Order: sequence, then C-alpha cells, then structure tokens
Amino acid sequence: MSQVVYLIPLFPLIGFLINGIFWNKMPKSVGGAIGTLAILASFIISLGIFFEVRSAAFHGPVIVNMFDFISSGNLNIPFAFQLDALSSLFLLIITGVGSLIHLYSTSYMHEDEGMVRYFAYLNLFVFSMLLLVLGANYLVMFIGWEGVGLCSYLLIGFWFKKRDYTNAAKKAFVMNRIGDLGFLVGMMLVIYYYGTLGYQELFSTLGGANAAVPSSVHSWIALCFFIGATGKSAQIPLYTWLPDAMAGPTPVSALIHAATMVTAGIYMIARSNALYNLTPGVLHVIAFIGLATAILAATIAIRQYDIKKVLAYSTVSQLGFMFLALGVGAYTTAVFHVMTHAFFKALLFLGSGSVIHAMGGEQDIRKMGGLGKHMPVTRTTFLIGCLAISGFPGLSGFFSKDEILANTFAHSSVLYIFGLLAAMMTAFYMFRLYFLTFSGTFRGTEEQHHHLHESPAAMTIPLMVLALLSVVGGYVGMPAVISHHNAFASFLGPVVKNFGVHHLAESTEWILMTLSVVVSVMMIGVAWSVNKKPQFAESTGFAKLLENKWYVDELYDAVITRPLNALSEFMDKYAERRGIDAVVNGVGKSVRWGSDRLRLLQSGQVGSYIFIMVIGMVILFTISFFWVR
Amino acid sequence: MNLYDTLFWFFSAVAVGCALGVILSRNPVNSVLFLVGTFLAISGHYFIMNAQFLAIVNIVVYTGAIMVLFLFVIMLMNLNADVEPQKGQLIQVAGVISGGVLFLVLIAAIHKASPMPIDKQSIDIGLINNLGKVLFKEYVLPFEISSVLFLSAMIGAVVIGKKEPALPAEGEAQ
Amino acid sequence: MLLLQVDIALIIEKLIIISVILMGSLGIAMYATWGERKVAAIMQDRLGPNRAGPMGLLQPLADGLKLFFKEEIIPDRSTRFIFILGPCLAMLTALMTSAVVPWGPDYIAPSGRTITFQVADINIGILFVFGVVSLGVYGVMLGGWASNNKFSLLSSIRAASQAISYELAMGISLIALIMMSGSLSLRDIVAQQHGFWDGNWFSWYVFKQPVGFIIFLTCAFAELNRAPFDLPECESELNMGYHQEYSSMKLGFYLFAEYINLFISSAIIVTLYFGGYNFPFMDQVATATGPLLFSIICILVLISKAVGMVLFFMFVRWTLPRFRYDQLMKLGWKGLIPLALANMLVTGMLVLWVFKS
Amino acid sequence: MPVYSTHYLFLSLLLFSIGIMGALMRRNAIIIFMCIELMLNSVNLLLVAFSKMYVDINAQLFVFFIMVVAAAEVAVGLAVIVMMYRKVHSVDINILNRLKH
Repeated sequence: MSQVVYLIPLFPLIGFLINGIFWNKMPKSVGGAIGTLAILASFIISLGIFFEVRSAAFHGPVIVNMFDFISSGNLNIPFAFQLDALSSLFLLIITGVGSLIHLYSTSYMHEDEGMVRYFAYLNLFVFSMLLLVLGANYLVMFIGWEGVGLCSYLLIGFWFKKRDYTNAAKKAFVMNRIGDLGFLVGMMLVIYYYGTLGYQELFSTLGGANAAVPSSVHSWIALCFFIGATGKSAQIPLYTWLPDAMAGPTPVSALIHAATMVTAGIYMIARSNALYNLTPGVLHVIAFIGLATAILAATIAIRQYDIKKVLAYSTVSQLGFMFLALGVGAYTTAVFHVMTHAFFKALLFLGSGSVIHAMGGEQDIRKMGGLGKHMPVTRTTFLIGCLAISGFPGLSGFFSKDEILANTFAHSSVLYIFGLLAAMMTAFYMFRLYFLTFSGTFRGTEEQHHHLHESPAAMTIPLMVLALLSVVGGYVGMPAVISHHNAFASFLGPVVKNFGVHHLAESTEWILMTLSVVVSVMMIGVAWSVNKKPQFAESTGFAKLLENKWYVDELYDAVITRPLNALSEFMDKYAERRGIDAVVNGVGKSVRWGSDRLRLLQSGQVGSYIFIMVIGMVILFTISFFWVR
Repeated sequence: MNLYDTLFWFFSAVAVGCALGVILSRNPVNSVLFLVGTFLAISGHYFIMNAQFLAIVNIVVYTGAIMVLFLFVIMLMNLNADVEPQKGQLIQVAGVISGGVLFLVLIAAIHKASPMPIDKQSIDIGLINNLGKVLFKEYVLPFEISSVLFLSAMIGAVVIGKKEPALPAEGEAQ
Repeated sequence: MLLLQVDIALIIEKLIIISVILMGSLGIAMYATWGERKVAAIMQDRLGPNRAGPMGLLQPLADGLKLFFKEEIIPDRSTRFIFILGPCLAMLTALMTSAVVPWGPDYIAPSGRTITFQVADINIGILFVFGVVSLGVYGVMLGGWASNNKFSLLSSIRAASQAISYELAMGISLIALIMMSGSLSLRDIVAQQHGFWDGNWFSWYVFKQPVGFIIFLTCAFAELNRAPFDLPECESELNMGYHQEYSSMKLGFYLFAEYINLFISSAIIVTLYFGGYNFPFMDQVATATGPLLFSIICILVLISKAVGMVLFFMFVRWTLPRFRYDQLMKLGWKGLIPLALANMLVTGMLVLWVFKS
Repeated sequence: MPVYSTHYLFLSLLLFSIGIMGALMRRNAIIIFMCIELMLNSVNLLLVAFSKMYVDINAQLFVFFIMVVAAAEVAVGLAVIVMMYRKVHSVDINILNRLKH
C-alpha cells in the first residue's frame, strides 16, 4: 500500500487539473462530483495506509522516492514521501474532514457561479496540504506550505469582486509570507550546517556526533521554523489574518482555517520534535506565545458579533492551546488536540455555514436567535460541537484539552492557571454564541424569518458525521488515568518523542479534570444567564477594547504600516529620485555622451572597418606574443 | 638542390608574384587571372607535397568554378581599369604598412619555431583512398552537413539574385 | 606512387611519348578538319574538298598555310595581352588532357624495361581530366572578353555557362562509373575492361553504364561546343561567336583546339566506356603476336575507336538542328542532372547490395 | 637549402598578409572578395604543410571543408555583389555606407 502513496496527492491534482482547465465549460454538479470523488479516493487510500502503518508489521518510516528534485554538488534533495504514524494520521484528518467538507460544499456552493473554480482551488489546496504532510524533507513540505498559502489566498479572495475580501486575502498572503521567510531562513540554515533537508538524515545527525555545529544554531533554526509556524498557524504576532480570512466561503474556513492548513505549524513542530527537544529555550518561547495567543484570542472572541469571527478567534485560541502543548513538550497531546479540534471546529464552521445559509448570508448573531426550532439537526450538532470545544466530559475536546492542561500543570502551575482561564473563556464565548443563535426569539427581519429552513442532506450529513466524530474522536486518546493505556500517544510514540513530560499522580489528574469540568459548566451557566435577555448596547470601556480586538490591527497599522509607508515615501522622494535615478540616468547620459563621440569612428566605410580590425589584430598579437609571457 | 626544392622555390615565387599582381593590377580581369595563377601555384605546392587529391580539387573548385564565377561577374558588370574605384594614395600606403606590420609581427612571433623537415614523398596520406576513408568514416557528419550548407547557399544565391518582378528582365545567364 | 622520383631514362622516354602524342593529336586534328568537310559533303550529297592532292588530302595543309600567312589583326580597343592569351590557353588545355590517356598496354622491352604508353599514370586521372576541362573555359571566356565586342562577350559567356552547367552532369554521371570501377585511374579503368566478354557479362563500361554513357556523351557535345549544342558560335545569333575578332593563326589555334578537343574527348570516351585499347579476343592475339606488335595493335585499336567516335560526332553535327539556349540550359539542369543523380543512386545501390564482392 | 615547415609557414603568412593588404587597399568589392579567397588559400596551404609535417590526414580534410565553405560563400557573396551592382551600378564598397545611418 505504501508504494501507491503517490496516488494520494495525485487524485486531488487530477481533480484540480480537470476542474481548473474546464472550469467554465463544465456543469457545476460534475465539477463538484469530480472534486469530491477525488478527495474521497485519496481518503480511501489514506485509510489503507493508516491501517498498514498501524499494523504490527510496520517498522519505522517508509520513504518513497519519486524522483531527484534538486541535485547539486553534495546537496541532494529528492522528491520523496515519508510514511509514518504522524503523516498517516494527518493524511486521515485532511482527506477525511476534507471529503466531508467537499460533500458539504457541493450543496453550499451550489448557487455560486464559480463553483467549479471553487472546487479546483479546493482540490489544489488538498493536494498541497497532502504534499506538506507527506514530504520526506523540508523542501517538499515547503512546496506544500507555499501551495496551501496560495490556495488560502485564492479561496479567501474567492469572491474577488468585493474589495474587502481581496484585501483580506492579500493580508493573509502577506502575513503568511512573513512567516514563510522564517521557515525559508531556517531551511537554509539547515542546508548550510547539515547539508540535507531530509527528516531522517537531519534528525539522525542532529546534536549527535556532529559536534561542529554550535548549539545556538539549533536554537536559531528552531526559532526560524517557529516563526514560520506562527505565520501559518496564526499565532501572536501574525494572527490577525485568520479572522479576516473569514471572508472566504464558510466551508473554506472549516477546511483551511480550522481543520488543516492552520495546523501545519503544529505538524511542522511535531515533525521537528528531535530539533526542538534540543532547544528548551525555544520551547519556552513557544509555550508562552501559545498561551498568550490563547488568552488574547479568547478575550476578543467574547465580544464579537459575527458568527464566523467568533469561531475564527476561537480557532486562534485553540491553536494557542496546541502551541502551549508543544511548548511544554507534549507533542502528542498537541497532535491529539489537532485531531479533535479538526472534528469539532469543522463541525462548528459547517454548522455556522448552515446557519448563514438559512439566514440568506447574514452573519451577525445580533440578528439571529431562536433558530433551534427551525433547524434541529444544525442545532443539535452545533451544540455537540460547543460541548466538545468547551471540554464537556466524555466528548473529544474534553480529553485533548484536559491532557493539555494536565501537561501544563506538570510543567508549571502558573501556566496552568492562565490555561484554565483561557479554557473558561472558551466555554463562555462558545455558549454565548450558541444561545444567541439558537435560543431565544428571532431578531432578524420578517423575510429572513420566513426563509428559515433546515439545510439539505448534503450539508447535514457531514454535520452529523462530524458530530459523531466529535463525540467519539477523543476515545482514541483517553488519558492513562482512565484507560491505563493512551492508544493515541503510543501510536505516535515512535515518531514523536515527547520532551520533559512529567507524569502526575493519578489523584492530581482527577482533581484537575474535575476542576476544568466544573469551571466549564460554570461558564456555560454564566453564558446562559447573560444571554437570556440579550441587549446590544454600545459597549464601553474594556468591552469596547475587546470588541475592537485590543486594537491590534490599529496597533500594527500605527507601528509597522504607517512608518513603513512614510519611509517608502521618503525613499521614493529622495533616495530613489535623487539618488538611484540620478545614478541610472547619469550612466545613461554619460554613455550617450561617450557614444556621441565614439560614433564618429563609425564611418560606414567597410574599408575603414577592415583597417581597424587589422590594427586591432596587430595590437592583440603584439601583446600576446611579446608582452604576456 | 633537388627537384623538390627547386619546385618549391619556383611555386613560391609564382604564388607570391601572382598574389602581388592580384592586389596591384588595376584591371579586375587581370586580378582574376593573377589569382588563378596563385591558385595554380598553390596546387603545385600540393602536388609536390603529394596531396594529389587536394591539388586537383583545388584546381577544379577554385580555378575551375570559383574564379570562373568571378570572371563571369566581372564580365557581366563590364568592369575594367577605367571604372575601377581607387583609394587615395595615403590609404593605400597605410594599407600596405598595416599589412606589412601584421606580417612582421607574425613572423617575429614564429621565427623561433623549430623547423621540422617536410616529409615530402614517403607518405601517401594525400592519396584519395586514404582521404576518402577518413572522410566517409570519421567526418561523415560534417560531410553531410556541408552538403546541406551547399544546398542552402545555392538556394540563397538564387533567392538573392532573383530579379524583382517589377524590373524588366535583364539578360543574365547565371 | 612517388610522383617525383624520376630518372633520366624515364624522362627521355616520357619526352618521346609526349612529343609523339602531341604530333599525333595535331595531325589527327588537322585531318579532322578535312574529315569534317568530307562528312558534310557526304551528308549533303556533294563532293567536298577534292582539289588539293588526291581526294583533297592536302587541303588541311593548304588551310594551315593560309592561316599562317594571313594578316594578324588585333583590335585597337581590345586588351592586348589577354587577347593573345585566350587562344594559347585554349590550345594548352586541349593538349594537356591527353597526358592521362593510356594509349596502349605496357610493353616490356627485351632489356626488362617496362614502357607505359601513357604520359602520367596519376591515380586521379579522371579528376585531372576534369581539372583541365574546367580550365578550358578560360580560353574561350578570355578571348571573347578581350575582343571588346559584345557578340564575342555574349558568346563567351554562353560558352562558359554552358560548360559549367554541363560539367556537373558529366561529373555526376562519371561518379556512377567510378563507383563500379573503384578507381580514378584511367589505367585501372581500362584494365578492368579487358577483352570484351568478362565472365558472364560484357566487360566494357558502355554496357554496364548505358545511362551514364548517354549522359556523358551529351555533356561531351556541350563541352566541346559542338552541334547541336554549338550555341557559342551560332552564326544566326552571334555572327561568328567568340573568335569573331580573331584572325590568322590565333583563329587557327581556336579552330585547332576544337578539333584536338574533339579527338581527345573521343579518346577519353572510348577509354572510359569502350574499353580503351581493349578489343575482343585480344588474349589470343597477344599470344599470336609479339609484345611489341601487340602494343602497336592496341594503340591502333584505340585510335581507330577514337576516330570512329569523332566520325560519330561529325555525323551528329550534320544531322541534328541546333538547340535554343534556354532549351540547352533546361536540358542540362532539369534533364541531365536529375537523370545523372538517379543513375548514381541506382548504381550505388546495385554496387552496395547486388554486386558486393 | 632544404625545405622545412617554417618555409611553408612564411610563405602562407606572406600570402595572407598580401591578402590583407589587398583588402585594405582596394575599394572594389570583388577584389576584396578575391583577397579573402587568397587568405583562405594561404591557410589551406599551411594546413596541408602541417598535415605533411605531422603525418596527419585530418588537416587535409579541413582543407577540403574549407573549400566547401569557400564555394558556398562565393555563391552567396557573388549573388550579393551582383544584387548590389544592380541597385547602385557600382561595386565600390564605399558607396555601401548605409550602416552609418
């Protein structure tokens, strides 16, 4: 099975090519079917590969060489795929959630004229994402990394006729590029010091016998990679693109900006665990940034009114949780949360998509309310998602988030308190969203009220499947205190080596669990009571600060954009016009002046040309024979 | 002084004398004839070096075809000493001086070259079967390409020399 | 073959052969003029020259004498040196060709010395012929141009372009023959045509290369400027052709050169295609006679074949009408060259696949 | 005085230099063209001499190819000159100074 691994990215590529070439000639349903089936085929092969990797006969990672990609001197970078526990898990998440979202999209995007184009982009995205996780070296990962960035840009700006949307797309792209620069620098450092980009070669030489490489280099490489991760996974300071990215179609938000692409950073760091294990300092930075992001995004989410923005900030916050887990060395936990988060966040996004669909494009939750009566399936699944993300016992989010908190506590109790705070806020804003949307009375227009309906089956089936996964998804990684065997961690164990994870006493773990559950439930109650009679007065003070997202965008604008613009203007006026232009024009002018004089040599008489040629020959011969010895 | 050396000096004198005649005679037809003489002398050199094939080919190609073409063109244009454009005295002197300087520079550069005797007779490498074997074995591709070159040159000459349709036909037998 | 290894005896021997050949060709050329007039007379049903000597046999001598005593006229505005050079070149090149014709088989003298009846057996005899023939154009061109007469100029240009054009077809037709013979030496080619019947086929190349022979013959007509291809001197268009301004012995040179060319070309055609000095049953004759007598018989056979060829040329001249110039060129470029190429191709394939030995 | 390779070297250099002088001195395009042919031939002569000197046949084949190229060159070059004569009724290269403008 592992020999046909190239089929996995091939199917989406074929889908992309077909849809991309015939995007304006094909009926929408055909395009949707091709796109969906391509991903479904990939999913089936991924399943096969997953079971092969899980089987006892599987020893170590399998590397499938496709062709020599870069071969220059000592540097040899093949285009190779690596199959192991980590990549097969991500394959499953990407293709599984991906095929559900494709199925959902066939219905969601049906009204849109650019549906085939949309599916082409979506397939291209899946293709890139699969490259990212399948690659056996950083270069292939980088190709996928750039590919998903491009697709993200294309899909955020899918409705490119609206200027805001294209601006959001540009913002996402530029922010990603800043992070990518870090990744690129990291890769170059790796090439410079180790002469390879392959995971196996790099990790086997890393920090071992190769003492010539100073340890600070490891830190720099790790830091550079982490900068790349912050860009792609929307961490401080590069997180502001993700909420804006909600401009894209909702399934895109579900797939790219919740389940897959934004987890690429976590994948990369988990993949590079051998590197990060050498650099505890960088891990501290990661933990700190992750926690800060989690709290910051959670606070902002509390006062948002756009249904997708809330979910976006929640995603940022959850990603922060994952980075916190990475930072404390619990890589498997982070990956576990990636998986569960993929389920319930995709579910929530698709649910919100269903709501928006029903509301005819309205996204403001102040104009919703009482939708539960009209769309029972959406309501139920959405509720499951909310419970899962809030860490309600027995649901998937409970296990993963609890594991993160437990590991954090083992690391440092201060971090734990802040983490718990963030988890509290998660429960609050999620249920604020839920109550505002589904309970109470409808606050929209009559027309909208008239239109309210449950979504078609193509949309509700993915919702139900994802809801099911959100419920049971956590049981693969039940903590040791409950099941005595964390299947998930041991599955990933051969690939991902956790670093400095202490085992807590069982009683402590039970206490922490109880605490988080109690806190969550409490916050659900608070949310219910607050939103029982919702009033949307002009917020003031701190609330206003939150509503305006801590003015981070404005801050960036003031601190970075404006000075840069001013500098550019200055450069334009003085350095460019007076300096460079003067030099360039001066060169031109002097050449012109010189050629005006040289022109006289060109008499147009062939004879004189021959003359000059002969004289030149004489001079050259003289020099070469008599002077140069 | 054996026959070979005598012939060498004879042919050399003829070649140089005729070459000077080429550039000094006013009448283009005389120039052509002198050049034919030079080529015949060079063919003679080939003969005494036992490069018979090249000698004959030199005669056939250069004197028999190329120089006839030159003569042809000159006759067609009816060029003679009266219409021959002449350069100024100064330019001519300058031409002679620079050519001479080039000659001197090259001579000075190679005058120390160790003289090697020309093995005049004992080797048959100039005979046609030896030449033919190498030509058709090792140089078969250049040979084919040169035939293509010939063809294209022929077509090119025809295209260039073609009369423009607007002009009335002139009697040219080329 | 060492070209320059010579001894005095060889030089004397060659000098004798050269002078004999020169004298012989001049004599035959002289009587070719007589022959031509007689043939014309026969064709036109009249007597021809019959006053000087029996059957007018002294007529060529009388003609020569007349040419010698004519006034020498050099046109005032001609280019004097080239005007004189023209007929000299024509004569020179006409005579040079005979150097490579093998006139007879080797004669081994009783002293053990081998005498070859050939001026020079260079191994590229055919190419030599070509070189000399290509030089022959100069005589005509220079004479016509130097006369400073537009008819002469036109005629000489016609002659030159005709000669150059037909040389191509001639060369290509000969390549086919060379493919079969595998040698450029005329001596080898003659030796290959030994006797008349070799094994199970005629040994003469005219039977092996009929198409090549016809092409070669046609080209020979054009090269010799003889009817039906005597465009350079066609009276109706160009008065007298390139020797219009010539008189006296310079005219005689031109005329003479033409007949020498006629005879030498015939000898070469015979050498190439009709077995040269070979004749049927020559082996029996060789055993029946002594070597010296046999050599003389061979030489006589070659000369008689050549004379027969000359007579053929003459008959054709008085039989066929003259071509138009464009017809001539069309025949040369569009007819003979493609035909010769095809012949070469077919011969090459045959040599490569059928007669590989 | 026996003949050495240097004799041929000097001879062909002399012929070459005469060719160059001719190209410099004359204005007639045809004469210049002929001078170029002369230079080519001097090189041919040298090649044959070298081929004898080193007993190497390759040099003679180069001569052969040079002849081929020269023949092709003459065909095209003379066509160009005829065309030029047809346009300007002169073969003076000094008339051809359009390159100046």
